[in-house]
Amino acid sequence: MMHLTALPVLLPLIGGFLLLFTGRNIQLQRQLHLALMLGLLIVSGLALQTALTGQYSLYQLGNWQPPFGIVLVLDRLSAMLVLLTTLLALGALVYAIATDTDHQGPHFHVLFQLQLFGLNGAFLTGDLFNLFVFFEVLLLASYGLLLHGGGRLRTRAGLHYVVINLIGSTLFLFAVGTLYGMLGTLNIADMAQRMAQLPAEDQGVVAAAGLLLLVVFGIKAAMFPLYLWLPAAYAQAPAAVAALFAIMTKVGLYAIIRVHGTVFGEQAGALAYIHSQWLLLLGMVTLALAALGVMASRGLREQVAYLVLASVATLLIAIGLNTAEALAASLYYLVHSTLIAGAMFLLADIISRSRAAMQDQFIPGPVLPNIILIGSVFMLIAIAMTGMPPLSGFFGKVMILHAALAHDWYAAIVAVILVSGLLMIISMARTGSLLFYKAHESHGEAGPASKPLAVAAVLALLTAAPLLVVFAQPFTAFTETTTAQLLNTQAYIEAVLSTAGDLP
Amino acid sequence: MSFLSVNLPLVALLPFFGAPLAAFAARYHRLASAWTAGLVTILSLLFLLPSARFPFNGDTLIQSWDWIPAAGLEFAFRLDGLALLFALLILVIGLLIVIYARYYLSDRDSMGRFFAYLLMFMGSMLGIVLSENLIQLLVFWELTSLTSFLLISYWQHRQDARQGARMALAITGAGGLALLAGILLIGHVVGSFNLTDVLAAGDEIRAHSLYLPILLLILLGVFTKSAQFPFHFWLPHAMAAPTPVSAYLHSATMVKAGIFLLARLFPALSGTTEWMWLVGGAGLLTLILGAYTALVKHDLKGLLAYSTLSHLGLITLLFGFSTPMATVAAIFHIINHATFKASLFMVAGIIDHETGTRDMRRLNGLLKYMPHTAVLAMIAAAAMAGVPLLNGFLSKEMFFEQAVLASDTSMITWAIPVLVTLAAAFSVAYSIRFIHDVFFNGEAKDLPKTPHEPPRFMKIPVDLLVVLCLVVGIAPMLVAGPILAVAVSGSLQTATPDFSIALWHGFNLPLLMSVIAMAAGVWLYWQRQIIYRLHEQLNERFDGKAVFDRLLSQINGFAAMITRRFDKGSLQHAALWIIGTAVLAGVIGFANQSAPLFGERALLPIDAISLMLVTGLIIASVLTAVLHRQRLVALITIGVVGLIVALGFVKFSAPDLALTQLSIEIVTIVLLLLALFFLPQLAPAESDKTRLWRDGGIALLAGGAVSVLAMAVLSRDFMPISGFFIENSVPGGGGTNVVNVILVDFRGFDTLGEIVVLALAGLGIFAMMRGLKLPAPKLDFSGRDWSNDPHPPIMQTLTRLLFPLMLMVAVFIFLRGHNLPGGGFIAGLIASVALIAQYLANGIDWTSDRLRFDMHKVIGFGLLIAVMTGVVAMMLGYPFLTSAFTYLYWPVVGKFEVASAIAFDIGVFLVVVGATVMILVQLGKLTHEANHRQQQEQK
Amino acid sequence: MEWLIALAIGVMTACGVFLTLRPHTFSVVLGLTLLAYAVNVFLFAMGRLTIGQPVVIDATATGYADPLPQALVLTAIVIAFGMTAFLIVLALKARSELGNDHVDGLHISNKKNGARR
Amino acid sequence: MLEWLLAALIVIGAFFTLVGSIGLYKLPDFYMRLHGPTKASTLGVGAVLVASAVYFTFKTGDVSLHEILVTLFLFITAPVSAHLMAKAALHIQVKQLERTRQTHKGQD
Amino acid sequence: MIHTAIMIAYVMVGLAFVLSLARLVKGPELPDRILALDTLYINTIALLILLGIHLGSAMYFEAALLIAVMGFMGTLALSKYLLRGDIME
Amino acid sequence: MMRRLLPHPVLSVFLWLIWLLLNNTMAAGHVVLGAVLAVFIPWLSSAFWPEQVCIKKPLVLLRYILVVLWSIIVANINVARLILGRSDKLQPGFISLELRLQSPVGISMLSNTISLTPGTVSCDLSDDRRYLLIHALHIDDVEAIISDIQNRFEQPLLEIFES
Ligand code: NA
Ligand code: NA
Repeated sequence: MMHLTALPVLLPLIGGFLLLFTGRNIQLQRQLHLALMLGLLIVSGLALQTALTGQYSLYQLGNWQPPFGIVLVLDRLSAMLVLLTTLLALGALVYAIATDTDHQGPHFHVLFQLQLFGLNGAFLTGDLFNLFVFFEVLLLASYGLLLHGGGRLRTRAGLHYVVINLIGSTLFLFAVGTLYGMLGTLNIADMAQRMAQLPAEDQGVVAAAGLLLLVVFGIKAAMFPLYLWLPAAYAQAPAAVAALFAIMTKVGLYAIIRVHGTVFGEQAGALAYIHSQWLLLLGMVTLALAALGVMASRGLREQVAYLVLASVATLLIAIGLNTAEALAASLYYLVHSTLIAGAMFLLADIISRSRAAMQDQFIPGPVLPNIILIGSVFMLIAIAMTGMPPLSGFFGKVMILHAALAHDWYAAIVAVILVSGLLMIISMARTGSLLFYKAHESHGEAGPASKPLAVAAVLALLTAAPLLVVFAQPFTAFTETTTAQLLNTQAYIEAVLSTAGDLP
Repeated sequence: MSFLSVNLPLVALLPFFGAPLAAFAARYHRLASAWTAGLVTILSLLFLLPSARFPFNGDTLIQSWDWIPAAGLEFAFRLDGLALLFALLILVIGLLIVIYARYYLSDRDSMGRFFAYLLMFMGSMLGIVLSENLIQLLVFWELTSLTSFLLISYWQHRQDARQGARMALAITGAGGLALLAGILLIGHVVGSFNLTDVLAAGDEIRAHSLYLPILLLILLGVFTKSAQFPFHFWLPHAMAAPTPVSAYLHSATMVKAGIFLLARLFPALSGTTEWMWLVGGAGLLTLILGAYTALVKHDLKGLLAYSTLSHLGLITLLFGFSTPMATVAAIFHIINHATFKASLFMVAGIIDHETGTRDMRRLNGLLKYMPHTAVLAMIAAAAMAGVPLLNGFLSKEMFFEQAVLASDTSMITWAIPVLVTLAAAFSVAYSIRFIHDVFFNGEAKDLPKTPHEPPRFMKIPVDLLVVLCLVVGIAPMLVAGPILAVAVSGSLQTATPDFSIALWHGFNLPLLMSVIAMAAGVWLYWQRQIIYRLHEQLNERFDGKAVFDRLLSQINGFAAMITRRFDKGSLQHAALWIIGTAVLAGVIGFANQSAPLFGERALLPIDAISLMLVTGLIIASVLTAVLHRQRLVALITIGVVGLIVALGFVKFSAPDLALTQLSIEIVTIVLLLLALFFLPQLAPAESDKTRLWRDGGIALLAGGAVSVLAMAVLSRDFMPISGFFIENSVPGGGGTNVVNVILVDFRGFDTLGEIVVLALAGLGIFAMMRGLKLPAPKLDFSGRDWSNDPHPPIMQTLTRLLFPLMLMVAVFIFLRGHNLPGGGFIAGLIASVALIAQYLANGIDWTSDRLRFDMHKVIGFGLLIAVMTGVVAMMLGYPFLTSAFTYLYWPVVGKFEVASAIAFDIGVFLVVVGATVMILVQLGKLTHEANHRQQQEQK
Repeated sequence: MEWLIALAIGVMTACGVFLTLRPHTFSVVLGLTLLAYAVNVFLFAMGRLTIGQPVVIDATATGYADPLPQALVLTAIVIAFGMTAFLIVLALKARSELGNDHVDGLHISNKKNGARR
Repeated sequence: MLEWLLAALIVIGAFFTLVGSIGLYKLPDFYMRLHGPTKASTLGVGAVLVASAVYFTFKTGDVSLHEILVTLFLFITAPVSAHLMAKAALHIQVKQLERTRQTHKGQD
Repeated sequence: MIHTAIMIAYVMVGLAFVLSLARLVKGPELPDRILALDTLYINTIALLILLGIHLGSAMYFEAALLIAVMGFMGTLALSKYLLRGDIME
Repeated sequence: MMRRLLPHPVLSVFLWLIWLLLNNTMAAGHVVLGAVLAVFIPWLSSAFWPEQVCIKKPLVLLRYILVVLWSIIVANINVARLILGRSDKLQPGFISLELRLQSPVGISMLSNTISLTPGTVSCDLSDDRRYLLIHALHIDDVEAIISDIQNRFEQPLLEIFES
């Protein structure tokens, strides 16, 4: 099916304005939205199935051949991320419906769908400026979602988030502009091709643009020292939105893998992989700071935000290692951390609601309804998140560590990853102990029990952790072939530019 | 696939499957979970036993499956002698513990939870000892940390239980991570994580430059788990656990996991000086320290805990000797210690259970209340003290012998036998204390309960273990010889050295040492009050827990300090970092390449107009920055910047841009004015002058960097793809305005995204506005009343007059867009401005009454139309957004073009109008409501 | 001429950065607006400067300006407008909920710190 | 001849534009300065526009009259601007030159 | 001839531009600055038409037209702001 | 029917002319399109034109426009002299003028004309719409200015809109 590549982008767009026409009928919106998500799930699955053949599926928008027109490129990586986004979004949406979050302000469903439009667009586009546009789409949607429902702290976090991202967008344009000014093109594959012929005297400027672009993606990916937007934004967002945001940092990482990995790939000569060592270095700093942040958090949601930061930092390190093994490991860890982080944000909200007045603050609270169930789920998620065995976080980390041994800085990398892991374990043990063991009737009234559907959403996302362990073999086989495809820049260039020259 | 090729994983995993069953069973009956746990343990044992013949035949059974080849991880199990011994210990003692615990737990304790945890722990331990793959071993290793956390904190309402559990988790967790690092390095060196390969590569590992790091990391794991000095302090605090847990974890299993690993990796790591010093040193220190502390503890379980430490030190020291015979002694003592210490813990549990206290200063003369228990305790304690006829004596003798042997090898090792004897003396002393202070020594002092014998079945496990102590002590080779032999061979991975364990070895140095230790032990116990006093004085200084707590709180403080210092919650701080990093990134990127900054492209000459425009631009920009505190002024000056930018676009051949910029400029001013109404008119002066200078500095730096960057590009030639657009604009896109054709056709997808952004802004603002309340300022910034003429009539009349004219212009700009500067965007903005002018001049009510469009719908339809043009193409079998155009001829009208891109542009137009008007009018309504509220209040 | 434009971009950037780093929302909005101008001009200039060369196909034209950056800037302008609008309304919301127009909502942080110590 | 006419129109237009700005710059109070731009927007821009119309008419051979529209729109909008600015200035009591005369006609 | 006239006109309009800017800088009061902005719009129209004649391109006309139609909106809004604070009520 | 289709015929003619001017053409296509728009746009915006504007004497209007244009040229020259001369010689002043005009359009036209002719700016309209406040750059003779406005501008406007 020729349009399959475009459907993951078009479906949420059409869904978005269909939802706009439903007015204020919340039930209709929910049903329509769930139907749309189901459709998207099918489309994403089919897209992944197509990608599994190992071919690149191109979609020439407007029937203009690349590099002139905008092209969507579906390969294993983009297909995987689209499906991942859909799964995460489904969990977040169900939770939002279960907790009536969608009812707390206008346009939740529209913004949600358009957020997916932006995300899937960013994952599929093969054009750097179009990537900018999709970044803006997903950002503006995320602004709306983040502020959904209102509240003082949320507003403040939103303000910071918006301003920082506006600075980021400005930097993005500077970088894209420079790259266009030097390379004369916007198509990523074409840029990569032109990098091969870049005269030596032009390398300095292109390198500057490349690192500037790294800063831009670094903001999204929450790389030190650019992550300051993250803790408050994630901690203050409505839970369902925070869960969906688990994919937001991954967009930054994806962009680095896609854009830098291609443009500054092997063919770039002296500029090949100029970004890698910075990713590695800054990833390590980020991880250390994130672990300290987990430790220093004053509330559960803040802590989860820092845990997300830590997982992103781990990914930065893995990507910075820049070997096939490390990249494959990073993809495994990416899927794991996205779904688990989503689950954890939802769970934090469940806990926070149940603790009533205490919310998610680290002070002893009342005995929660269903304390055994919630406590067990918390423990499992904490284990997965901090990278303890036997859940997926551990195996992802081990693969990354294994890959790190080939690097010159292996001692530092291993030390940072393990020590920060320890700090997080200690912190999470303290948190669990406080929330569940210290809970007592004397600490006030508990809130109402959470709806089964809400808990089900958490559990559904959480199943990723054991599944990724049990099916580690086929899944790592997939990440390996994905990485192989990813590292074959030449094939990507040839595939994207294969039609260049024929007029439509 | 036969049973014997899959049973090992089942042995380890069965308890995990059993755990939820046990928890679930408790729902039906309290005891059902105990039965489940017992049956699962027996089942596991039954699964294991058929394979026991392999080790006894000298074979190693390996069962493995691929898992994550990338990380060298296989799902692989191994059964050799060592594994068998430990698996048996875990299962057999585990079974006894299950029986014991069923009676120990009170009605208030949740049985389901306990047995579920216990089974998970058992599975983890089995996993450790049965693993063939080191990573997998580590998985189970960490699982023991987690499950023991759950077990230790079982009585979660008790603070000491929570803290003890967390400390145990922190220490053993840390060790586990070190172990992971060590294992990874081993894998790096050997090229495999499978024990078969690793154990065969001992020489390779020892010769490798990474040997020392590997050793240190592995030992960190071992020492933390086995509570060796200096990580010993967590163990006593873990005694807050229910006694069955202590009996299981801290005698036979968890603390033995470290010892197991020493035995396991013995062929790979032992034999070097580093090994001897590190392993031996830690063992010796722990041995002495533990023995001493055990004597001075008044808590029954405390005594046992430190005694355990001491015995683990003993075993460690034996491994440190690095000889085959020492290994024999070590493994033998592992068996012995497991039996007598488990029984002693159970006894302690019985006493605690029946009397309500464990304080030996209160417990006295229990003999007459529980004689049976007393006898059991005495035998087990004698074994601990190393009294002949009991198993403890035998392994202690072997240990003395090894200590003596070791002392020959180098200079200061003479100290080893001496210290070892001293430790043994303390061991005798605390063993006596355990018996004398509890069962004799006069009458008990105000016990919470009246003691009596425990239920029969609570004693049966102890009976069995005590019998084992005796049997082994009397006929060691018969009872323990075979399993010891295979275990040693499994550990050494070579043939077992010839050994013979007998009660009587003749008069030799070890026997003399035993005698001295006995005598000295009695004397020490007799003089115990002196030691207690001494200890009291030293107590404060050597508290491992205090050190740990201090360290943890320091780390916490450090974490908080760093986090709050970097994540200040300050936007300025965050922005400064980002901008600084961006500048730095550019500079570094450039500096790392040895390329010239500027190229050699011929530059355009400067003309007067441009010079003037740029001068104006700079003045206005700087003025905005300087006068920003006077907000209205800054708004005016920024308007000038926008105007000049637009002029610049015209000057440099970009009329479309100029038109867009001009329109946006005006809308922006209105927008900012609407908002400014609610903000203070003057920003307060900033008190922090250094910050101003710093920001000024970074601003100049950023500006300079951007200038240089721009110049670096502008001074070079490039080969853009734009020629394609110019060539294909008319034939392919049907329009002569290339910019517009790019927007609606070549890159229509960008434009689609862009109108979505605009729509989102509108919707987002609409959502944000709901419930937003702001007080309207009653007076203007200089304190005057506002004018009372809301809609000056002259403005009203003329603006209304202008409305159709502006719409006409909008249509004009729209229609020509495809061929000449203009298009949907600009037309949309003009139409918006026309509407906004009406709102401005006539007021919201008046205008809204006459404008009956819901802007939501306008946006929706705009998007719909834009998307539909793309979807129609899809239906015709072309990619999304493929355009089509044709020329029609109508009479009178003549030839004209019809293009699908125009439809797309209509969509753009509608979204722009809808979003812009919605945004501004929403804002306007805010003031409207605010004023309205105020008027109501005045009434 | 290129120098002149580069200078103009630099000055706008510098002023924009300075304003973005101010502590009150309105200044930040102004700063980001200036930055948007700067980057738009920058992006536009990346097609190189041309005077008197159209972007409309015309038989008499001797050459054409690079139309692509122009299209990009047009997109960027509109997006920047949407963003600015959103931000300014958010600033109002912050003013309403936090009670002041400081970017960090000063009262909140004061209260919080006070409670914590 | 045409050239001369064009040149004259251009210079006249520019001159009045300049005069407007000189007035804006030099006159002593706001209300007097307000008269400056109205000059520029009428005769200044008007003359230049006529020049443009003439120029393009003769250059392309087709009558170019759309310049009239600019003037038309300016004639509608510029006075509104001036009116509102003056009204605003009066409202916030911008200082007047002391010798400003006040005449009230028709009250009596 | 025309060329010379245009050059002279450039200088004069340029000077006008600069004088308007000077008023913008000097103020002293808000209406003065609004007036300066308004004048700059008018100057810009003149400049655009001049450019059109100079470069023989009709491309500059739309910009001038747009300023003529919409340029007053800024002035209107700013003045209304001074009068009422609330510009859309 | 006709009222609803063509609510403001004058406006429609006016818009049609503007369309042709905008496109700088008399091509048949634009003549038709312009006519369509000239009907459509007033229809679309009719709500914004609450009062019927009727021009009673079109010829007077034409003459009025010429007069205004001529006044503008003359006044421009005068004012240029004033501005370039010494500003301390200038005698500025406010004049409050009682209006005879009553229709809003008429008043607006007058105010516009006053502002367009250099040397005078209409500053304010009293709330009761009876007085127009005018600022004059230089006053030699108040009565001359007033009678000038009344005779040259207000009188024809009265004829056009209110006769
Ligand atoms: Na308003
Ligand atoms: Na006048």
